[in-house]
Amino acid sequence: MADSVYVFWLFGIFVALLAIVGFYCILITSNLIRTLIGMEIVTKAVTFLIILVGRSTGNTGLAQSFAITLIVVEVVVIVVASGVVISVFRRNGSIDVNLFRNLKG
Amino acid sequence: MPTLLIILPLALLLILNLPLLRAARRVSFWLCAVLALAQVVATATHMGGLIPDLGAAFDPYIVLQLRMTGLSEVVLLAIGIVVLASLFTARAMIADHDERFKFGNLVILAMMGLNGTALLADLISLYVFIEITAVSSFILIAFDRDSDGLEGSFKYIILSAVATAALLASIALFMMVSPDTSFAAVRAALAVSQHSFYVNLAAGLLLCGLFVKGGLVPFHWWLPDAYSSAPAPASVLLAGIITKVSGIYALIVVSTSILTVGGAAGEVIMVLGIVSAIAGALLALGQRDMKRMLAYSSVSQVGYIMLGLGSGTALGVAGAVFHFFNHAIFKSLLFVNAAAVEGSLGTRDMDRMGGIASKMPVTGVTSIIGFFSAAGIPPLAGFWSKVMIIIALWQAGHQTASVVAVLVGVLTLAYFLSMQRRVFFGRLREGLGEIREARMSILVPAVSLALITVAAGLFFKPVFSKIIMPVGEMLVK
Amino acid sequence: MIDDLVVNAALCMLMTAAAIWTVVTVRLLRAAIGLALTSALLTIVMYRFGSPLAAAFELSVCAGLISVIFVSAITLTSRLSSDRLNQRESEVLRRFWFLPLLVIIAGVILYKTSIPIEIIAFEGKTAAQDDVRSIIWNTRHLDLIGQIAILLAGAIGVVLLFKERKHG
Amino acid sequence: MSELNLVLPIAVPIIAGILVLPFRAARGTVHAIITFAVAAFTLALSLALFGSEAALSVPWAPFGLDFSLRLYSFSAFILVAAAGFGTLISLYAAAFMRGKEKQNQFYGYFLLTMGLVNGAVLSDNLLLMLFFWEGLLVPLYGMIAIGSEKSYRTATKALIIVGASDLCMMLGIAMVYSITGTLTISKVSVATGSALGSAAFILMAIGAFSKAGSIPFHSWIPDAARAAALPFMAILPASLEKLLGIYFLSRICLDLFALTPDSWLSVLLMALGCVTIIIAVLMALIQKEYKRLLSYHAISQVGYMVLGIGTAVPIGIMGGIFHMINHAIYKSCLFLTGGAVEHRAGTTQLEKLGGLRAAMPVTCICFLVAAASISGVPPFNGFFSKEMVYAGALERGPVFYIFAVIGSFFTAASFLKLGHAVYFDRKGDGMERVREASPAMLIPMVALALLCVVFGVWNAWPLDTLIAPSIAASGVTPGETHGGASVFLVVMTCVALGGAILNHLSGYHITRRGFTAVDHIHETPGLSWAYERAENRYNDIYDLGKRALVFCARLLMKVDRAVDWVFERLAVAAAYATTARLRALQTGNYSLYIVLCLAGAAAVVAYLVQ
Repeated sequence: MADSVYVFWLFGIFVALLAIVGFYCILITSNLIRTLIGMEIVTKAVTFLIILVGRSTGNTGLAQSFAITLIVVEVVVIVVASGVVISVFRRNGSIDVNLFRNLKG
Repeated sequence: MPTLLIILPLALLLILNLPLLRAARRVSFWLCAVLALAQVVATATHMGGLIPDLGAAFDPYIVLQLRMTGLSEVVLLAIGIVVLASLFTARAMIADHDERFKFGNLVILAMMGLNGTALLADLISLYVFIEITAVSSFILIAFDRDSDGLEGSFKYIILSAVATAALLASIALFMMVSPDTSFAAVRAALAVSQHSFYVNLAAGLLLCGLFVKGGLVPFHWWLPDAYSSAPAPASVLLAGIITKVSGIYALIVVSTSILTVGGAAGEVIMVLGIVSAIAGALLALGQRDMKRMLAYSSVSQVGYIMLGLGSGTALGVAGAVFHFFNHAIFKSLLFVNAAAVEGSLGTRDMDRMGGIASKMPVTGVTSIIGFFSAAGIPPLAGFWSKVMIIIALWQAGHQTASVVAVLVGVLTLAYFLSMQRRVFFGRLREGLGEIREARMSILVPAVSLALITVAAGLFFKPVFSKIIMPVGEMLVK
Repeated sequence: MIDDLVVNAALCMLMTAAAIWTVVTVRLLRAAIGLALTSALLTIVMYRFGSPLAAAFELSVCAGLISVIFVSAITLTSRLSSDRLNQRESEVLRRFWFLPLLVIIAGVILYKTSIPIEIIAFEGKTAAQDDVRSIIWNTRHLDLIGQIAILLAGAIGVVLLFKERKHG
Repeated sequence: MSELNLVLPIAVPIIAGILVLPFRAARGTVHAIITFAVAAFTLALSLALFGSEAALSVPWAPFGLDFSLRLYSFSAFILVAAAGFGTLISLYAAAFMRGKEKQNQFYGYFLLTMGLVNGAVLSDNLLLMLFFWEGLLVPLYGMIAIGSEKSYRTATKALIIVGASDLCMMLGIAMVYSITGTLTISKVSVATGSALGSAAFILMAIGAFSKAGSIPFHSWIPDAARAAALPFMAILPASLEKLLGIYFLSRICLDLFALTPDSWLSVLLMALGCVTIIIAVLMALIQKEYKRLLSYHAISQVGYMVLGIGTAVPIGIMGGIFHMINHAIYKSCLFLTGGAVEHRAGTTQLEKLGGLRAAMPVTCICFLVAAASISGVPPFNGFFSKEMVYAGALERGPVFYIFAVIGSFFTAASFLKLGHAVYFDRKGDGMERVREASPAMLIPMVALALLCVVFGVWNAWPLDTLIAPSIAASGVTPGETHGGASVFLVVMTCVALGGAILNHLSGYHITRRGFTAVDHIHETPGLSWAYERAENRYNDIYDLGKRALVFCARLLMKVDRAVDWVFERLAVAAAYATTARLRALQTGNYSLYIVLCLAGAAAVVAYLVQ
């Protein structure tokens, strides 16, 4: 069990780092597609966490099925999101985040 | 019957989308409406105990881990009603047959996701079904592909992704202590390890994820944009039921069947409830856009639900559930009316309206009913649920919260009055002489929803003792 | 055992580095490739963590399909994308040098903090629970149905959002 | 007498109101007939019910909220009174509203008000009563709002003030519930000794005060009277709601809490009563508009009722309740005369009116009777109830009594001014073609004026049959009361009245106009003769006194407007300022949103993990 604790703790750090990188990307960019890429990196972090938990607890069956579900769902979200981005581009001719501030107040 | 509620919408969708059945698309609206109506009728009769179980015979063949509780019945009923309202509004607002067909598909998909959310008892499935609903609503918001709709949709996608990440991380962390992700297993595991850092982290992340989905202050940012920029029938669905089920219902279920309400989680929920109730009402006060005002009013009403839930008593939770139902009804009613007004005037700017009650009497009267219910004026249903919440708070020793809840009622009255005055009362504004009452397919849901609100208020006694209170007692064991 | 750990840790570091590269690179296409690379590295780690089936999904869907989606979205939009946006983007990204440093600092801080992990207790391992296929097919019907539904939603989304609008 | 009959006075007007509301009418004859029929039916029914006792209790909702009604001597008496006023006013309305806009709304709200008032009077459950009580907000708002384009402001203000005080009442009820564990009024009895009990008393009294229109919850009443084009707007607050407010105040004091003379709450009530009397009457004195002047008097007279009930001695309580019913009679009559003048002369500005005595003789006589009554001139009803209040106040302390008498002096002075300006002075411009009001308007007026006389001359009858049993049912033994005003009190009253007359005459002597007759001389009566003797010599002192008094009145007006400002502007401005701050956060930039979400999540997680 001590081994699992160590593994979880060590690789948990990488989960946190990936999440930081992803959020950093979402926050700082001004390009909608790059925002989606940031989102994907955050998702990677979560996937990694799930697999890591499976590895640490030995419950790999559930973890894998969860991860697979997650991957399927995420791809659909990304598809729809990029569909929105493409529609935005068709409409405005640009995918600049700063044009995206009509709704406020 | 629980299985059918999930399988039938999916089957209908698959059949409708078969390339061979192009002819069926012409009647797709009616098929969708019949499905939603069937859900309403089946749930209502089941609740009334008139029939044992419509689809019990089919259940053994498909094994899904679903559970039908009193709470799910209330939620399923609300889902059916709001979906019907949204479908009828779409019939009036969307002219193109093909577009309407796609819209109907998305609504039914969303309904399937909502039904699943209302019936399941497993965290991973909760995630999946919340996402089904969310993806359908992303598309619904961007349905017209106008600039505002796309912006609202994208903001919802991004903030929803943040929420999803929190949700997933928390499920993963719960898996550290529990062999299974079903509610019962997680609850049992939490009973053993309450004080672990990671378990508390997981609980916090789970709550935050659902706070974003439900639009509580300070997690509400996407909500006004999404509600106000969505096409009219989509905002009926969004405001009426989608965010409520995937955020608020999920919070009710999670906090009663996994976390134990009344502890630190209960305190967090209550504080956010107070903040949302006040901030939502204040934000609504300053709006010019009719739908945006209604959106902020949703934030405020959700605050009430959270207050009832946070009180942790049976009466409070029952009040929260009843307010949930009432809110679904009166908020969709108000959004249907907003759709009618928008359809007739072509604008949502309240400063460009005035006195249109004389031209649109049905819309005017039903919106007054919805507004009275939202503001908690007796004897409409909204009054009872607010009273239940306030009494529960007082009894649970949260006197301050109870007083705040009462005072927010004044603010609610203020912004709704301002809306009524700017839109419906007074002298008809110049240039609006030509407007006419909305089409029948908008008036039908408006009148029906108004009648439901009135009926639920007048027959509060049986509703309370037969349906609502048992739910509250079941949830707080 | 220790070797295994070292290899895994090295792979994770590479993965983090790839993610950072994804974020700081100016050209969008390269960012998409960086994402695919991150995904591929994650796949290897997943495989080594005893999750081969999920790893296969990750490789085919995330490293494959999502990259394709991104690349197509990028080509669809960059064709007319204004120079101003690109310029501003590169200005913004010049500030990104700060990110690797941030990640390293955060990593060190996290490494030094010791949060007690009290419970990791899954010992009742049975054959049925171990096999991912039996779990998916025997106990998680609901998720499967959900996946079908969400794919359907995605299909409708593609039809609606990717197609040019008929009028206007 | 079946118990179900108790539901009829509530249900019939409400149902009729809801039925009438949606149908527009050009002339409104049908609406008027329906309204009158319903009101007359209610009156007949309440007369039939009078004298009997009945109780109806149907379990309705949980938390002790039963649909329980109770008819006993007090509620039966108020029921009859409310129905009587309703009938008379509906008759008057038929004439006044003819051909006006939005008749359907007017009659609908009117019927709703009647039903809801009856419900509030009859209910024997605090929450049920609150239900009707809050419901009254709806017609009140509607009635003000249909007045004119700009009435929404006033209507909203009224709604906010009354709504806020209703919330106080709701809290008070919650406290009572937590003290006693029951919501049935006839079972509740709370000692006022404890802090919670006192708080509950004050909170519930606030609700009653705002309905009755006592200071500091009054500021919507004068505005409503001006904003609403319909004189009935002033009648409903003046009679029906006042009836209800004071009824509830006496129920609180007598039934719910058993107010005793030695408690500080009693002193508080009396002090509030005195303050209300003086402030409102001083403000009435400087008004230049018929209805507005009457409105301030409506507030001032509430002071007498509060003072009477607050004395907590039998004669004072009886005086307070008797004054309530008398006030409803003469104030309705006065407003009806105001409405008639508005209808015929087209204005209610005192400056433009004048010399209507010859043109509208019946109206003038009715006005004189009612004005004499409100001023407390002997043979009329107001005299007797005021004497009883005086007696009660004197028993508790001379200070309260002195205030009450001063109030009486100013009341008389301002009505001399009003009557003189409207009916007796030289004819105003354009007043030549004014005619007497129509019979439908005159009948209620005359009936009310007659009631003033009847209740005055035969005051033993209402006191013995109506009021004594009412308070006896609450456990207060009425002593030897009627007609037995002591010589001292009568003499003092006459001195005050005489002073007012002298005061008026001397003022008129200077300005030669009734309208301005009291603008300058607000001296104590004892000094007015000195003024006549030596006009020039005392001029400076006189000027000083005059300025001081006018200044006081103006200052009070400022205070009044300040209270109003707090309700109308400050609260609203504060809300909007907060709104603007909050809206500034919603910038449209989703990076900021994410940061805020993450910050929120960090706070939540930190709280849970700690």
